[in-house]
Amino acid sequence: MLITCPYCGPRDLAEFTYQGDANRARPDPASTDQAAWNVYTYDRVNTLGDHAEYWQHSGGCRAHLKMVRSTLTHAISSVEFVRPHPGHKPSSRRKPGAAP
Amino acid sequence: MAEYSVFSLLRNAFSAQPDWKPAWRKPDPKPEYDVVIVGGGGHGLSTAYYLAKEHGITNVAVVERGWLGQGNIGRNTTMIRSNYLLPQNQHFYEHSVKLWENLSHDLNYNVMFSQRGCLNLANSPSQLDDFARRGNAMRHVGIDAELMSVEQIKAFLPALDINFGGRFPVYGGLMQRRAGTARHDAVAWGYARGADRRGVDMLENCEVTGFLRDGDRIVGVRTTRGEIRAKKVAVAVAGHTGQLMKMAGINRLPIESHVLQAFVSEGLKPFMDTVVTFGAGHLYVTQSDKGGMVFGGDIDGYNTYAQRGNLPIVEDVMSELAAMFPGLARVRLLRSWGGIMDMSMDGSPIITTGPLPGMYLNTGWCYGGFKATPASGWCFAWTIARDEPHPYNAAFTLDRFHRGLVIDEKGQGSTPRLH
Amino acid sequence: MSPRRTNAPGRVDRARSIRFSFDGKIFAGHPGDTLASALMANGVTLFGRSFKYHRPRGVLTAGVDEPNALVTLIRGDVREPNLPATQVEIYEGLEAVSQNRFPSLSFDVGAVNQLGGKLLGAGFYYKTFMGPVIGPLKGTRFWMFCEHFIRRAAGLGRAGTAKDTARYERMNAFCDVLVVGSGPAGLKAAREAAGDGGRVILLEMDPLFGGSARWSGGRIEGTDAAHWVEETVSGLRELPNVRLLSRTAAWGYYDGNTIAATERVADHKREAAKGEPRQRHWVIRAKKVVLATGAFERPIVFAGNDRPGVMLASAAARYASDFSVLPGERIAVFANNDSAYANAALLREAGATIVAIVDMRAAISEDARRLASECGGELLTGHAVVATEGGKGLTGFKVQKFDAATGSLTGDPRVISADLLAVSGGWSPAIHLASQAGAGKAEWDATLQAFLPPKPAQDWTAVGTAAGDFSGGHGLDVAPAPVFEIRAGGKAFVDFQHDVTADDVRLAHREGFVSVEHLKRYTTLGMATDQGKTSNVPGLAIMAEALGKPIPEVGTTRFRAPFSPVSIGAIGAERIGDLRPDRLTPMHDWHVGQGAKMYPAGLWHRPAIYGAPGETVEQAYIRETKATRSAAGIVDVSTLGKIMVQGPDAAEFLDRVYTNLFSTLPINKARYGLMLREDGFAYDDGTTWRLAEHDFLMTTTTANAGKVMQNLEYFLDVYWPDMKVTLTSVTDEWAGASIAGPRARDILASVVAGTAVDNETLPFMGIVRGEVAGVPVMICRLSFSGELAYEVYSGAGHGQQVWDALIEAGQPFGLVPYGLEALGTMRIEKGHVTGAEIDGRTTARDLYLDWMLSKKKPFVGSAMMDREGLVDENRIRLVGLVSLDGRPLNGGAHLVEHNDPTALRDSIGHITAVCFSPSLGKYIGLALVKGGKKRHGTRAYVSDPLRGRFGPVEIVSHHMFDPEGKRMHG
Amino acid sequence: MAEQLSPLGAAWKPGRHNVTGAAPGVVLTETRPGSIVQVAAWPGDEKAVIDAIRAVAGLKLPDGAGGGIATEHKAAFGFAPGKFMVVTQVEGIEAELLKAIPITVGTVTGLSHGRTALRVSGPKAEWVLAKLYAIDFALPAFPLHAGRSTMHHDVFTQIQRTGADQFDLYVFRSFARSFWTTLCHAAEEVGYEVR
Repeated sequence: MLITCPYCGPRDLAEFTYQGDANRARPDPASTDQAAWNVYTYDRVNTLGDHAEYWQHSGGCRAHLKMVRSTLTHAISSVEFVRPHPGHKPSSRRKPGAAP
Repeated sequence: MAEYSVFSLLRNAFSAQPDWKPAWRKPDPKPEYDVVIVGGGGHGLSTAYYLAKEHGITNVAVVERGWLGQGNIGRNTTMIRSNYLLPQNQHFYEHSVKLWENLSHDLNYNVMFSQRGCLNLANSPSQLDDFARRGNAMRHVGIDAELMSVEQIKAFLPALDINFGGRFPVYGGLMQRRAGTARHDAVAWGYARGADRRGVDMLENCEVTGFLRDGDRIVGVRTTRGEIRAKKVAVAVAGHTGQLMKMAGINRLPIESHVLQAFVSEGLKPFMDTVVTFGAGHLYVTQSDKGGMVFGGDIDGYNTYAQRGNLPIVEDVMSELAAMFPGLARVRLLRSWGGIMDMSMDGSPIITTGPLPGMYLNTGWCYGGFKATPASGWCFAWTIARDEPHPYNAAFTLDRFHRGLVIDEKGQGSTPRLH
Repeated sequence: MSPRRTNAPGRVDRARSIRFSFDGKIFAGHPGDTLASALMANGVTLFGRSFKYHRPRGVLTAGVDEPNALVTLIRGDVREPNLPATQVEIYEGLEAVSQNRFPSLSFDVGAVNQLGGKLLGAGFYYKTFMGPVIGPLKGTRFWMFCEHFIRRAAGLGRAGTAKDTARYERMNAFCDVLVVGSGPAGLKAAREAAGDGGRVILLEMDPLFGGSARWSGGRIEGTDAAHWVEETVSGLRELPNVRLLSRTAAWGYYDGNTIAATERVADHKREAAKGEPRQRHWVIRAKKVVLATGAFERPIVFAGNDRPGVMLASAAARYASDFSVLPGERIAVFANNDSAYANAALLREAGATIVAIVDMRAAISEDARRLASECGGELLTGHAVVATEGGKGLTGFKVQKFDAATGSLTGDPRVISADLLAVSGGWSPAIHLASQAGAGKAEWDATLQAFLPPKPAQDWTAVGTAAGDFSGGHGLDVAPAPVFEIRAGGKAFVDFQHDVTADDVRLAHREGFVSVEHLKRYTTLGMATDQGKTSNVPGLAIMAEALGKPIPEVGTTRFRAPFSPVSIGAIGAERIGDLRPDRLTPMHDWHVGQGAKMYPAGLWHRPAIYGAPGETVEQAYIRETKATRSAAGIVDVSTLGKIMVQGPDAAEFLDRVYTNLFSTLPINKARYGLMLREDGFAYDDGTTWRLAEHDFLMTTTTANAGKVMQNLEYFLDVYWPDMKVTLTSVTDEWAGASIAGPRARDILASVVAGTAVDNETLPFMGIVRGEVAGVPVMICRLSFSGELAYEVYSGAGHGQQVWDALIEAGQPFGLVPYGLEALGTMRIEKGHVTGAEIDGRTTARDLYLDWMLSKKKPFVGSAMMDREGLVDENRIRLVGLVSLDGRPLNGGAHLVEHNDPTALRDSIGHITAVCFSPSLGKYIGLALVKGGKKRHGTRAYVSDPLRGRFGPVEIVSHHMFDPEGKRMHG
Repeated sequence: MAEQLSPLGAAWKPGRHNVTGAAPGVVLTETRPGSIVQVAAWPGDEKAVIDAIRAVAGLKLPDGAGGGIATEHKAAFGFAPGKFMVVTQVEGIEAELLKAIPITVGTVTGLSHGRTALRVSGPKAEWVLAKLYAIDFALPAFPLHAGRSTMHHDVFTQIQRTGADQFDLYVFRSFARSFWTTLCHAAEEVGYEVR
């Protein structure tokens, strides 16, 4: 699998760590709503199809990414930084034709 | 239906095999059953078998969307053991091993359970302490376990590099002699045939598309072969639990579906005669009766329903296997495949009544589903028949997570990829 | 069958000779030969024995699809089993042996299995060997007894136990277009892609590029095909944007257009050059993939079709034209399509006599008829082969009139004498990689009677015969008569290697194993090393016929990686012999130089003891501990995880992740902190030092450093993205030496410049900066050992100088270096917890660390830590233990209340850590037991059946030594 | 101040190894810079940090992910969102950057001891590095002076291209010796010189 890190470009799966389901809302830290904490901690939607999830580019820039990826085909339809980086500009991409 | 024995085999061999009939019937669905079991995998089939055998409930259908045993029962690395740390798992898995020990006779079907042992190698002193804790815990509930010294291991596994290339020396190992392997497909076929002989209907190519409800209560299933009503509906669909339960309106469960890859090498003359695991990485390997080295490692580690893994795990597993058995570097990988694991939030299974009235749930098998097959069906059948769990599966509830009564063998918390 | 070398042109260089051995006999071959071609050139026709029945087998194919001719290569002590002789290039001194036979290939006692043939039909294992239900062989015993022999009879080659000394390497590559296969379709695709200016990689399994176009004749783009190949390949070689890789098999198609391929770099050499890998594992990420993987010819299922001398027609022609080996003198052809006629012509051209062409079809094309008459020999249309004759080699075969529409045989069988039967049952496109790549199913083509690639789910296209386009070759119609089997009685093989016969397929049908996966699993059809390349479609066809359904309704199996078997070493690549990197502290060489015994700790290596000659581990750690408690000791703590937490929100961040408060920590002070997981269980502990208003240095346990860092990054990025905090791993920036003991302060005072280290300047948990040996250091007074102790941090590059200076300064004070064992001893005496107690299942309360749970703020885990399962009174909790029988305790031993060594029951907990306490003069330990503190002062028994130990212990407080902490505060 | 000791120890074996032709395929060096400093900007403050690096080190970083600049004695490159590595031959640049970058703008973290700088140069540099890292080393994909963060199994690495066939690698110090051995091993095929 290749994941296109918004900072580093397309990179091999081996450089990434799955950080889990992004369809979960962490309750307010001060919340004492035990049910909400339980759901957040243990219960998963386990989507078949396009799944929102977190990945860390742990073997690269170490940014956490929020992706939408199909759990059927592994096709990735979107990748973005979880933590906004307003100053970020993608690097210039490779031109074709260079020696392999 | 002919009883299987060496005599019937001989008689048929010299008379053009006339007695061999289908191992199970291919009936049409009846409009209603006492119990409908969704999922014709190992656990669904064993549940049907024990419902009939132990509880006399034979008006049962096993509903399978494809062909029997197409899921993880035919995709695993065939290992069987009860070398668990936590008492809840120990009692359950030991019950399973005991059922395994008599399964071929029970089913009149040779499932080839071979008690060649399971050896966990400790690659650090602290790991050896952990294994001692586990082995002693096993001994205190009546399960066999022994520690093997480095010298014993060397003699037992001459092909092993006892120092793993000098990087991870072996400090000893935890051995369960009664552990072993079985022929995975035969387990599915044996249970199917055994249940069929007791009157259970195997409904293949019958995909569940929804549940029939009476208020909150589940009263049957809607399938591609029509509606089937049932007094009780039991779900044992492993990696597809989440999808099925969504049809019943349950949108979140303490389950994630992950892919686990498994591998087999080309056939070899006997190379080793046990199951062995590598403590400093994650590798388990055995040799099949056909001679292939059968092995696996970690799950790929992300949610998926695709029975297709990726390359990094393949590379990890091969490097660990070659580190363990350097002579295997020149042996060739024959085939790889993937199965969808229902990874629970504590690494332990769920066998319970509910979550809706009229429904029963069996899931969360993580890496451990194959070895559990007999006990899973046995306990699930009990739970379905009596509407309450057997003491063996009393702890495997759905609410244990919220209550903090987790059964966390690895101590990793609610991160399924780490279990 | 009497093959011989010819003078036909081809790849074999007859000017040079190569000597090799097969089963101990020396043969000569030439560069360009495979083991199969070289042996055949020497008249060898028997190559192996089949898996189950041990039937004699020859060569069926000329390529990767070979099911029969498997050999083991031997290089010194290293064995490489199960290689198809058709894939092995010979080299000087090559040593090959045949497999699965005893005592020899020509006389194999295992062949007795043929007599039990019907008994050993599909599924026979499942029906027998259950053994008696009572008596000594009940349970699994009888089966295991039988299994012992079955295992010895099964298997193919024998693996070695010697370490493979070869080198394997991984190579990463990127390209715009990857072309797999270098037949005309692949070459054209590569040429076109190169012309577009993109980076192109072309893979070819064979040593030579060009596929069958090199030898099969015909014309491409108006020129002779072989010449066209030569021109095109040399044109591609000149282009800077094209990489050509021969001997490279693409075997796995993974997500993201990632292709795994294995290059056989040195397998064809007597010895690899220095630094050269035997095989290179290519991982290629391509924007687009062109699959020009060609097609496999299929055998026909008929009685005796496995006899040596029955060969695929294309293989026979290739041996004749490409390898200059005529596989037979008197050759007959048996076909259901036109392609075999072209191959017959090639065989005739190479000098064979074509005695007959047997075609199942009543009517054949004009082209075929013309080729047949050129070949001479009899043309028997509307006929089929019903049996073969000969012993270990073909001498002839029987034919009968055959109606392809009904499958019926009429008339009397007639014998035709021949030494080679070249068969063609049609062609199957090599859709393996396409099938691996996609989510879709292969599509059945009724004309070709074959599966075509599925719809692409990734960016690839299939071209040429792989896509079912056979127009580019000799131009003959390869569409076969839809006949896969001639039913005339006798063993007719579908899967040659696994000895699966047509009757086995029908037995599976009768027993209800009718879905394709059941068929495969029940009969083992297609599960052999050739992965069903020759058997897949015929097997399906026979099942389809039995079911009365069309083939596509029986289905095809999805192909899985690898396409053809790949060395485990190649995929493990450079990690073979170097599984994980070593992590070394700056003082590593010093420890080793001092004779320290090193333990692995994750990837780190840490000193366990610095044993003097003749000293046991226990003697050494007792000595080290005593010296530390009485004078001073020094230990390398560089492995502790260290994370810089910096920024305006750093203090607030720490308050959220730790259970206790850090925002109140003064600058130049440190504090012990505890982290929980989200689920409320204990996670990790360590001290965090406030170096400046916005700068904190967090330490973690050695084992959890990476996990904790990742967890902190997760919280920062995902839940608190607005916090201004930078997290940086500085584990490797700092060397750490912990100096402990009553003389520690004196030692520091004698060596540290630029700061005082007295109690006032450097109180407990205080931090000062100074210099040691001219090197800047940071000193924090904190203690894991319970002694007056200091952690001295310096830049890692200066770690050794500082260590040396401390050692030297310590000499007059009796300073000793100590290792993990003494470190463990002192922490056990003090009751400090580590990973053995914080094992992911314990809570802060279990460890009596609940005093650290702040009630003033929420923190990670605070909402979940009070659930019923976590506060249960029956949980196991931390205690100390003292051995009452004066014997050592063992980690992992359990504790019971009863005093009965034989009653293995009712464990109340287990021991987490043990040592001999020099301070107490007793064997002590830490344990987690039900009830915890409530048991202080009571007696229990260690029960350690694994190590045969049972004996009384007293349960005490885990603070076993200096509970008031006078020493460390002194 | 005392000299920093190399972590490579006895694994450092100067001279030519398996060089068959006139020149080695690659030259391997430990460059031992005086300062390796990580500078991180708060989201939105990248420009201020880039300006500070220019003011202090005289290095003008181009915009864009992984952008870098290198001269003979110093270099800087981006390796993560808002994060930059500044490397100079002279010691003490950390203190100057600290002065120039207030906590309201970002953070400065000294890594002069924690990272080991290794240089791979020569005609086969791309080939040898491609054995270890799953990134595209071709010049158009990895332009001159650009930076990359990647890993070789467990060894996290930052790489800057400092020449057409020259790459500077920054690895964690504790892994340096093991990694160096791996690097030499990978270079053996093409012949290498350690200097």
